[in-house]
Amino acid sequence: MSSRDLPPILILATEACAYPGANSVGQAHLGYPDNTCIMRVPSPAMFPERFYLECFDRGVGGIIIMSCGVECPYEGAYEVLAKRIDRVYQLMKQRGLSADRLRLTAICTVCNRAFIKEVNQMARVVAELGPPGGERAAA
Amino acid sequence: MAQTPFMEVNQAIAQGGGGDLNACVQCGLCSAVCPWREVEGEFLSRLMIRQGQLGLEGYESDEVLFGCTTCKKCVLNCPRGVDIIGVMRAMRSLSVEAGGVPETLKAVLGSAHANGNPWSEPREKRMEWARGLEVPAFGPDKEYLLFLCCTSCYDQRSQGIARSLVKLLNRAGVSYGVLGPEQNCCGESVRKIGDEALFQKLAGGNVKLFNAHDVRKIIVTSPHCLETFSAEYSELGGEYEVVHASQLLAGLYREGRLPLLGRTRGKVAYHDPCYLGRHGGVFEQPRQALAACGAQVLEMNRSREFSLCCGGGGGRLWMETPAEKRFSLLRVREAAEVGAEVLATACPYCVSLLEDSRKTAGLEDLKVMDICELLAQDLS
Amino acid sequence: MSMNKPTQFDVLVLGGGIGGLQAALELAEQGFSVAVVERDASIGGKMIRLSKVFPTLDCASCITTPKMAAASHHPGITLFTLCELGKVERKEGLLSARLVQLPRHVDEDKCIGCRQCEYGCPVYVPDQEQAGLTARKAIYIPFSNAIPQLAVLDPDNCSLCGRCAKVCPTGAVDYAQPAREFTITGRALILATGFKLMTDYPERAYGPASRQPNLITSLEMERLLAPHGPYMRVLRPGDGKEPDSVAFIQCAGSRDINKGVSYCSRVCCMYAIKQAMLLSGSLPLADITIYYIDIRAFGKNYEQFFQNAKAMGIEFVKAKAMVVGQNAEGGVDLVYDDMESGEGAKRRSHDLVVMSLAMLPGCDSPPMAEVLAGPDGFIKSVSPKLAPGLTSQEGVFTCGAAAGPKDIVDTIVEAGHAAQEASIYLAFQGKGRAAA
Amino acid sequence: MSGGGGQTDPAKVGVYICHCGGNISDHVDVRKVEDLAGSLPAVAVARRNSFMCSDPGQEMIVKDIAEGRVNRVVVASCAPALHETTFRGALARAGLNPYLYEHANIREQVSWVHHGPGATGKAARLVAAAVAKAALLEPLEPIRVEATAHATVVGAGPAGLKAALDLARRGIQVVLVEQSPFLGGNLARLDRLFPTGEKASEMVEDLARRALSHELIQVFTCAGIAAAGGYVGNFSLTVVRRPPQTQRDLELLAKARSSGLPPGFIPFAGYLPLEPPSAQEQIDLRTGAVILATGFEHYQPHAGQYGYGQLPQVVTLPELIQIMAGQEPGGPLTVNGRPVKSLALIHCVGSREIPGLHEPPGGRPLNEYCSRVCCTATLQAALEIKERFPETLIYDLHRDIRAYGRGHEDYYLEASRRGVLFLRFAAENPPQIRAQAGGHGEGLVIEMADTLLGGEELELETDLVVLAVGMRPGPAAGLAEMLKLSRGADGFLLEVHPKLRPVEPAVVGVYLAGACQAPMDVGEACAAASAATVKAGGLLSRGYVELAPFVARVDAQACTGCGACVEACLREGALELARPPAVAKALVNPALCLGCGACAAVCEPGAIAVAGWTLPQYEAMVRAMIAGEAGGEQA
Repeated sequence: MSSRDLPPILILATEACAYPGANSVGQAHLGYPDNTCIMRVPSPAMFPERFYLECFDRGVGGIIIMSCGVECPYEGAYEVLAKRIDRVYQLMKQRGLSADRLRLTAICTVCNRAFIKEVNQMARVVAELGPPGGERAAA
Repeated sequence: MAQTPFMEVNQAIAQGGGGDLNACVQCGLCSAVCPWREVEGEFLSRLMIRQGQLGLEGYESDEVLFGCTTCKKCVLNCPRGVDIIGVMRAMRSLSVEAGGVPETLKAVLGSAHANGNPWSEPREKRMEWARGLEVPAFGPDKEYLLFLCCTSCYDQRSQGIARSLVKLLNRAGVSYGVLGPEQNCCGESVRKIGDEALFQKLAGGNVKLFNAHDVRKIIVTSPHCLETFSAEYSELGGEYEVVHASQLLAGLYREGRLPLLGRTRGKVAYHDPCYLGRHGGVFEQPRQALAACGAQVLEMNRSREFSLCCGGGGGRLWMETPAEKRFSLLRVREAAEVGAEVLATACPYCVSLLEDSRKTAGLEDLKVMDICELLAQDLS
Repeated sequence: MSMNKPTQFDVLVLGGGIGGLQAALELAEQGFSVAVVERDASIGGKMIRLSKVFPTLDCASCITTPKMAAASHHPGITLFTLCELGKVERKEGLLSARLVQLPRHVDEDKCIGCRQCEYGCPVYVPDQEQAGLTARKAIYIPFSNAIPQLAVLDPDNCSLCGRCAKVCPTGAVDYAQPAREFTITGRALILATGFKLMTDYPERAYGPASRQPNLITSLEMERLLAPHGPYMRVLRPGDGKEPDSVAFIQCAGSRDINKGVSYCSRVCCMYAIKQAMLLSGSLPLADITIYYIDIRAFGKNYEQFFQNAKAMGIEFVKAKAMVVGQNAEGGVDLVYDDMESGEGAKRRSHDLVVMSLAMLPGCDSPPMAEVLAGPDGFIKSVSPKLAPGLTSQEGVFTCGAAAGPKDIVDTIVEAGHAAQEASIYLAFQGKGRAAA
Repeated sequence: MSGGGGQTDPAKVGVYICHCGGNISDHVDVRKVEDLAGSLPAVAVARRNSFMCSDPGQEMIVKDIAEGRVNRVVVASCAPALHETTFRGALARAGLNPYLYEHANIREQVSWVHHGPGATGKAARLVAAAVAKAALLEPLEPIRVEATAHATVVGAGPAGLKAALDLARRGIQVVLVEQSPFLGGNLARLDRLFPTGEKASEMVEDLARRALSHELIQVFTCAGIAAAGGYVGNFSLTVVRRPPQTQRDLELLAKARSSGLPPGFIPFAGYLPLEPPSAQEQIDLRTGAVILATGFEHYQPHAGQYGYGQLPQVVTLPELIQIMAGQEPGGPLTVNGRPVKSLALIHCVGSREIPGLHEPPGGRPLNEYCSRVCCTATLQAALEIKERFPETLIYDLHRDIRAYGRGHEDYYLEASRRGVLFLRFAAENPPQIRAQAGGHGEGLVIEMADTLLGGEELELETDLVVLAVGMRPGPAAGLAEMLKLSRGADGFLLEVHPKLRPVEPAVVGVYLAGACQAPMDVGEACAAASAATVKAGGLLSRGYVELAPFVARVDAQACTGCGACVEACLREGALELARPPAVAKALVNPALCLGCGACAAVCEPGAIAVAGWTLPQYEAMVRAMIAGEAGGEQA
């Protein structure tokens, strides 16, 4: 799959779980689309709503937040994150952005299959919807 | 209606040889490994022990109280090491003392009481099996007493075992002799049936007789005699070195004293008798003996300590079991399934029940034989 | 091993499982120098091989990996992997452990963990890290989160074809690497030698019926359930079929004075319930049954976990089940006495049956002659109430499953305790034990 | 640029690309990545090496720093878990702050998962993003919090005594606070301990004497914590001592004085170290760590539960133990003046309660947990009765027998062998107790259904019923509130994570020792006590606490004092609004901050950020990534 011309996918991967999980996928040499960029974060709770929207404004086609889920080492942060993402969905809706472009999921240090599944799914979404804003034009 | 536990029964069982009763943790593994599971039998050892623990009724039917064949599979598997056979025996004793004996066993006990054998045969005919054979009498010059199971003495099919053994002993030059009709049944089954008083009488008589003749070593044809002489007679002052025929024969062959031809052809499946295997711990020597006569020894799926009981222990030999509920029927079919031409074993009870079931199953091409018989046939 | 590792330490920790690592980390945090000696090619012990852990159901790797990484990066901790332990003796006041470093056939200092050798190797070998259900190569990195991330060559299966040496970018492969014997010393010793499963129980208890592919051990089930397991989903080993019914046999060797050991292995109830819950997640339609004698859910939140499992529809059958054979569809036949229903004995088949095998000491005998074992074979505690980590030898401590079956929570707490006792001992030793 | 800090020198980023011996360079055109990186404005040098982790590789970095070419470093190589510390070490060796380092993961996340030009493009993007972040990095220092080498242990049961002794033996000063006049806690109320058989009283005396005689331990009985504040290394506690008030304490003290105490041991009460205070007194403490060893209380059956409180021949197990301890040898067991020929022990009283099945009166929350120790304690009691009063008939009514510990199963087996009759009831069908009809409280009738007999209804007649009561959390509610500790649904104090941090509540510097956390036996409580003290000791013996620098930092210039961050903060006390004379500003307590960044997300002016992981840094990374995406090259 040539992902060269597709909008980039940003993956926010938690330092404790998902980032090592992505490395585990690498160790297993399982391929996934290369229009991805994984950023290591302590807790995605630090990103305000506008961060996500700005990413889309700049051309990011999709964002996957790979958190630790309930295993989050920062007590309470996951709940805060989940609530915030709900608000981001609202704002995306207002802007005519498809909610499919943003995913909140939990990936553990050895969740190879789940990782691949999430990335492929988002790659399909991005391929289908094109650059952010594409869905507005279509509508 | 709620029942009230009757702890006096519990205590009576515990005192009557079922001392392990309360050690049972009620896991039910005994019920699960019991051969009765093969034929959907009613008998559930775990439940019976539970009823015994609480002194409650419910186990009095013949098929339950007298269901246990004392094959010992449960005992070897019990996670708490409970002597389940002892508990069964003690529970039967309570019933037997009160006259609760199955009809078919009444005759057996009556005969053992009157004739010293369970077969309702006259005492004086005990040695008739030896007719026409050179069988020395036991005396101070003899190393071994040859003690024959009542079945080998009286049952026609089983007499062949005794006669074969004598031939083998004679050819090997073993120093042995027999005692006369004053011998009693070893009492093993009588005790398992629960008639402790009768066991004491039979065994007491034997111990007195053996000790009077200064018996030190005994050869037995039945693993049941093996068990009771070696494990139970010491309670009555009888200390003997007991050897089963198959063990002795394997040893004799190894020493080069048995002139076998090794000509036995065909596939022989060996059935481990419960009292030789699980009770006596004898697994290898019978197989060695079989190999000595040239047989190709086959193993059935369930062998050695996993062997399937023939159904004859614990008094069951004399009880009526419907054909479809006989373990021996499963066993002969198993032997046929592995392609055996001969089903060999080393116990008169097993021979008797397997032979019956072979006929029931219509397995014309399968022979049931005792190791002694196979070896005697192969003598040069 | 790297030739320039130190050989003198404050504390020697024998065993690089979760207990040993925790004890090592606590001591290193206090400023003591610690050696961790591990028999395997990677640290992490049993825990790193598990799927998820009870009662939180969090991923075992996610909890173990940080501790493994912390231990391997800690300046106060030196790891000795692939080291067989020889004798431990007290010499001139120091505890001295003779180690035999088995050859990795790979230079630790050169290997960069890139796996080129593994890809190049033409030899396939059943992978014991995946319960033998998949293959690995004759030269390989033990598993994805192994620490150290170094290749190891398995000389029993290597065909000496030379391909790995050829493709290795750093020239790390060394076919002729010898075993190396050396001694390390410490002022105190912590025995964290863990446990192993009683794998010979099935043959003893079930005889011929034990020899069937769909009758598996609890650790094999862990692999089947692990997200990075052999099939990445739960399939039964015999034929790759997705099981519709799975059963667990509890006390398989535990509480069994005839075929096993008399003691309770303490963790099996909980891990069976956990595995059952994970199974019902991955196979929502499957019937799951646990055959038990007593459910021993005694730890914090364990009982609630058990009740949740019941509420989820997992069937609990009070009976010790017997494995009697294999059915025509490859399932495992069991017989048990259904005492609670009062319906008597039943025969039942399950597509897959898991035996919750008993735990045995990881070492057949304590590695130091003067350290006593209890009648159960585990290291004896001389003060089980006040200081369970004290052994019969001064300066020698124990924690975790080395001193009896134990779950991860209790192991980690005991590791902290053993570390504290060792640190107190070392502090007094420094003062000539005046205050003792 | 925000996030505060006095960053002045312009960023000169050095980019070092690792071939990983072909692992990377076989799939990524490293020369091209090097060229692209070199063209980025912030980049001073871009270099490659076959193995960046090797000594020559690291030397390249050290040399560039030492010669002043580079003041920020990006290494593009394998996963950071493997070598981030290696390269930070190299920076430190070269005299550069190790946090001026950023890692680009181009092996596990590029060359091992992508191939062809796509791999090179992605590597270039990751490097560009890392450079963008690196340019914004600031030097960080680990946060040091001075710590008072002093610990306070609350509760003088076995865990508290053990914790105090552990700490003192590590050279740390300890204050031991106990609410009753006695030391020993619930341990003092036991007779013999399973499975060792040792006397509980001897253990209490030994522990108490050692604690009292240790020069570093100060014991306050009749004392409680009245106020608590501060944070790790620097807690302030107010200890208040009050004259004893409870009826029980007063009676026991009178008894003690009559036998010439204190000091000394009173059976089933504990060790009395000194005369209790006659007036209230207050002690203010500064302490570095707090160990909670507030233990448990026995569950008290509610009136009528299994006949308790209504039928005189229904007692709890702790009551029976005390009764038996006072019993003269010979004769039958006598309870409340009546001989006991038969008795029934009932398990799980106040434990393993199931919603919907068990309905305690008065809206008491259910005790859904297992109390862990009662099974073996019951077996032990049964065995002792069989030993001392062999004629006694004993029924044991259980749901499961949880003899889990080392040697415990032997108790179960031995009790069975000695004839204790085990009966099993279902949770939904517990035994019913009533007085025997026609009798005058002479005997009891127990109705129960035995699940081992397919639910057969049984009626047992006994002279006594003994309730194996479970555990309830000890009196720590007020203290938990003061220290802001969480309690679980079961009421016991909550740890952060049962495996990662099993003896630590969410408040740094506070530790849990023993049954305040969950039911446990004496050995387990003592082990937990030292697991707690090894943590506290590590912290206090250094005299300071070193915390990772990745905590929230406030740019006071930018802060408007709106307070949104304080509201968003997940850790109470980590953030507050300081009110200097002029304007309010957010103030971080780094000792309490989790570093989650929940504050950063709500700060409109961007005045607060997690050090090392700031929002502007991430935004720069996204921009760099997109730029790479758009053209593959940067201006």
